[in-house]
Amino acid sequence: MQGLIDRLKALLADGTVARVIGWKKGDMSYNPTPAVFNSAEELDEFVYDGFCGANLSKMMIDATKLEGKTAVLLKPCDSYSFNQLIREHRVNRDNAYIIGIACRGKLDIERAKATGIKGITDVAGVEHDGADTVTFKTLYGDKEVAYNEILLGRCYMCKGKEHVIADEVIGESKDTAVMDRFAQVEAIEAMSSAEKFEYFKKELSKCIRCNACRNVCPCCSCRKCVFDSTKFDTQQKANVDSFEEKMFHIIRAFHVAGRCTDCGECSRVCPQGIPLHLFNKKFIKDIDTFYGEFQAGKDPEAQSPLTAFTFEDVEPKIVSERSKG
Amino acid sequence: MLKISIDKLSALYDAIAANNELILPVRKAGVVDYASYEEGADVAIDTLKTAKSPKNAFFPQFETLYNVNKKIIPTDASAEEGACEGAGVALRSTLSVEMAPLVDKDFVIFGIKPCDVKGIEVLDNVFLAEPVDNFYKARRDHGILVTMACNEPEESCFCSAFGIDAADPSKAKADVAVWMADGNLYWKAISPKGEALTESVKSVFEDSDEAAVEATKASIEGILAKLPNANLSLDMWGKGVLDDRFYSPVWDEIFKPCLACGTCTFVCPTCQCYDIKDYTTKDGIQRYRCWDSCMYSDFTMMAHGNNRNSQKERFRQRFMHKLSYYPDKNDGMFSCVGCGRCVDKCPQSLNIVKVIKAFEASKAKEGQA
Amino acid sequence: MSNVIDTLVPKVGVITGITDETPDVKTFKVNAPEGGKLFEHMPGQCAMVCVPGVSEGMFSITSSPTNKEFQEFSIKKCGSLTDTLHSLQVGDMITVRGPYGNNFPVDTVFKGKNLLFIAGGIGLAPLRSVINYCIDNRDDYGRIDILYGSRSADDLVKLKEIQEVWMNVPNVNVYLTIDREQEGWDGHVGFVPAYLEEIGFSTDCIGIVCGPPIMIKFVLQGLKKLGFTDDQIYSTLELRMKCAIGKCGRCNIGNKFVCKDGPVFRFDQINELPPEY
Amino acid sequence: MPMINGEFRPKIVAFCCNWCSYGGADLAGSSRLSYPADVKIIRVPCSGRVNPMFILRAFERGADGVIICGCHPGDCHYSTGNYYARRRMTLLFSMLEYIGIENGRTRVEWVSAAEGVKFQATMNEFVDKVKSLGENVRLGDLRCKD
Repeated sequence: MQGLIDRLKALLADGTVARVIGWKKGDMSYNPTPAVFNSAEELDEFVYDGFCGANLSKMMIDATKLEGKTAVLLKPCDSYSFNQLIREHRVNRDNAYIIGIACRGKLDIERAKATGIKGITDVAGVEHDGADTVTFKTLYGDKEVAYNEILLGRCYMCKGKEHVIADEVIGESKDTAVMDRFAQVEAIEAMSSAEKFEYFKKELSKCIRCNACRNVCPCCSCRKCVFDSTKFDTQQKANVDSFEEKMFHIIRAFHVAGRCTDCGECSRVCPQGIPLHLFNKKFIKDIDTFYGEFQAGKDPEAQSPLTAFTFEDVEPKIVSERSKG
Repeated sequence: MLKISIDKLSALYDAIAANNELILPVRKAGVVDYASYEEGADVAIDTLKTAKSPKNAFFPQFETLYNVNKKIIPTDASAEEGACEGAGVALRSTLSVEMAPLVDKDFVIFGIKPCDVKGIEVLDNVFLAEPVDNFYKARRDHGILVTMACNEPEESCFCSAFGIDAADPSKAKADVAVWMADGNLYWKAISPKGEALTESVKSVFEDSDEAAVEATKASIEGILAKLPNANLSLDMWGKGVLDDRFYSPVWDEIFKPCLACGTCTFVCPTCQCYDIKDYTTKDGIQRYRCWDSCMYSDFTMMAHGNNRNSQKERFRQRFMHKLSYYPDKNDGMFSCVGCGRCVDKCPQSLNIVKVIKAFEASKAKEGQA
Repeated sequence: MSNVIDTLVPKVGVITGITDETPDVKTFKVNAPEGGKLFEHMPGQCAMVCVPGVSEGMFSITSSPTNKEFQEFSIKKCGSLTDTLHSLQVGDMITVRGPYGNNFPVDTVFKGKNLLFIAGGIGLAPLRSVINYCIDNRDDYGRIDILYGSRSADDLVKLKEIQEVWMNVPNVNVYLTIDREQEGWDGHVGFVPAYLEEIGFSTDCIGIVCGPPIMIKFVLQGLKKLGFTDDQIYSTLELRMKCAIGKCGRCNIGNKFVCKDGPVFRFDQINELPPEY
Repeated sequence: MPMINGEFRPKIVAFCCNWCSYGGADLAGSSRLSYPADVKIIRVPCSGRVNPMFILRAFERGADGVIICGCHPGDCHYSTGNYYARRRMTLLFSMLEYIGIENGRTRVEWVSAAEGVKFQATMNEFVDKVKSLGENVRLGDLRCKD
């Protein structure tokens, strides 16, 4: 990590960039916060380890409007989001200096805690070049868990170790995929209509309408969200019965369909653990099936499938025909 | 003091539920929150921290305040219909307001932790202040709190900074205090309401003596002292610090990662801001109240503009409210109880502890300079 | 139906009269359905007026408490609620709850003093309640000066009342001004703060200011130039409100809630607050 | 459940594009081709105007079925509106099926202004289908129910 910090300091010192967006050490060993570093001195608090899961590309919307270049640290999957933001003219590429950083999968503290770990006072083995096991020092004794056992859900469906955009790449990433990216979607598709309904009802009824999924989403970059509009009859904050949540999550997924890079931030941030990526993945899978494979953010020039068409597109009735067959 | 074996807890639940609605930590799709004790409920009583606080029981995320029934009177309605006149003019429409019924049945919140009890005290200072909020008061009058010692506090807990004793729930402003120790649940009524509840469920208990929980208390205290934030300093906060803290340069940087979501607000046991909105139903208008967050950009939006325009101002509002404005109004009491839910849940790992520490750090730096 | 009445639950009111004041301001007379006033209030207090299904908003009660027959609200059309209010007609029902907030200290501090009212545009609405209260209890107060300005002659609210009533009360001086020259207007032309300095009031009075924020800012500077001190100037603030009882948490400026601790503040009090209004 | 003479009468919302399908409905009417009065037509400029939110909102407010009618592909008054609508509706319907909303409560049909007969047949078929599915309970808002 010291090498990385030195490199960032050098970039600041030679004037290549005016600021760096990265992560700052947390007050605990597992909660770094995304932060803006304006000086070499501030970089002393910089950290990059297994808990730096946050996708920093959305912070570049504001940062690239500032004077001077902003360096941003992007993991391979984050680089797709950045490309998509370029595609939508939300960031100024000329004002960005992208450092592709290596990733070996990011850790999910909730998953660690679910294994029975509590009262964590220190964590070791989470650096990029660290060990294969993570050691938790806790108030109730030390515990060891394999690094790969406690990754964020999205990392098990890793998109790959290559950065799709970067000015320089530091370190070597690992592809951590162990399952098909649509396996979870297929499992739900195989359910009966009533089972599907029960499944989503149970999950979505946990929603507290905090909007974290929307606010963290790099695709949800509208200046004013339709769900915040006073002119539109949404019951934004009322979680009165299951309808509003369904409406919100379906429409939100729909609004990012064809643009969602499948970065998985929505599921990572949900305070109630709702697997929101299942909506986005469903749209991606359908788009792939109906209109040809498409990965948003892979190519900043590519046309989104929902702003395009062909004369031969399938008819909507395919949905009911398909489910019968 | 009374006791019951942990294996027989469901007998206690049934006994309580016979006369009251019982609310306790229930696991649903992997997440534990306070919910009703119903057939098939997956009770997770040893959960230290539910995802949401139990404030929902007194200040629900959504509640109807009143219904308005609206009737348009056709312009050609004959004058004989007496209802068409009021206040000396011909009426074009009539409205009638019907207040939603208040809660009138007792309910028990079982397993609420001492920090969350304190959170309800914080809410009391707001909702029971004149003019009293009757919707809240009715729930307070009918709610019975069975508070439980925190056997295994975690690193995100910092309740001791606010003078809360997680080892001894009998110090909390609740009705019954309970401990889980050596395979038993120990029960002690600490208020008249609690005694009445005890009387009604007495048959499931055996007698026990006070000393049974001393070892547990001591072990909890031992852990509490070791928590990383046990000695979080609140010296810079409280009454009369408004000007010094409000204009601090610390706010300029610290808010930046904030997503402006409402996670911290909605999981917080003391956040009490709400919105009032209308819903047009088939036969009238339902006016409801729902949680709101000062982190949202539309929170203070008016027709002529917004007085807290930037996320910095909104971020500052939330923490100043908890650590300065509220203490100013309530004799130094903080509007934070150290439950640590925001510490666990903030998507960007930003939280009140980091804010407090950032201010301490900036003071230390100033001292050096 | 529950018998408990909560302060959040409103009363039904009937619109018994609507006056077009200006192209975008209407004054609504409101009565209880059985006749009479919905509630008593003091000058400067506000009420939450609601069109069910649309929204609810805080409006100052512009009629004086000395008016025993009805209450009035002067409302400018500027958002979704006020648009709907403007589309209502006599005989329509709305809901009203109140009164909320504090009031101008008409029975204590103001008593026996000379008063200087400075208003801009719709800012006259909250002051009109005080002015009429003082006029109706004329002997309790000294000299009354009213400086009122608006964008144009058409935008002067309650012009008829000003000309026919206020101007004819003894020891009441009314100064009107409009921002730009206009055909048929032979009065003063210019912004309120400039006119204030032109007239140059003496400091033996209490200043009561209400208007757009930018006007308040410059009027304050003007008054200071004339020698006024902050503790002899009052104003009334407004922020977004939902509950009106200091609980919903949005209208605070520092540790003060505008709805409960305000809306009337003295300027030395306002100066102690953080600049979030 | 809205029952008339012991029979379930579904509420159907039909979004019809101004240029073709609304004309088709008109023709059905002026040709005295009857279809159930349960169908409430909402005229939109183009099938491409139909926002997915319209459909969900209709269900929330008590609709049992929603059908979108537009010009035949290639005949759109605005050249391409219905092509976009086709993609959107395909994805939306697939999503509704995915979250467990019964198949058949939504439908897209291309009806030209000359196809009064097709309009009648489509509506009759759709009403029958929704009738067989019964009342929409999965996507409604409780507050809007009788």
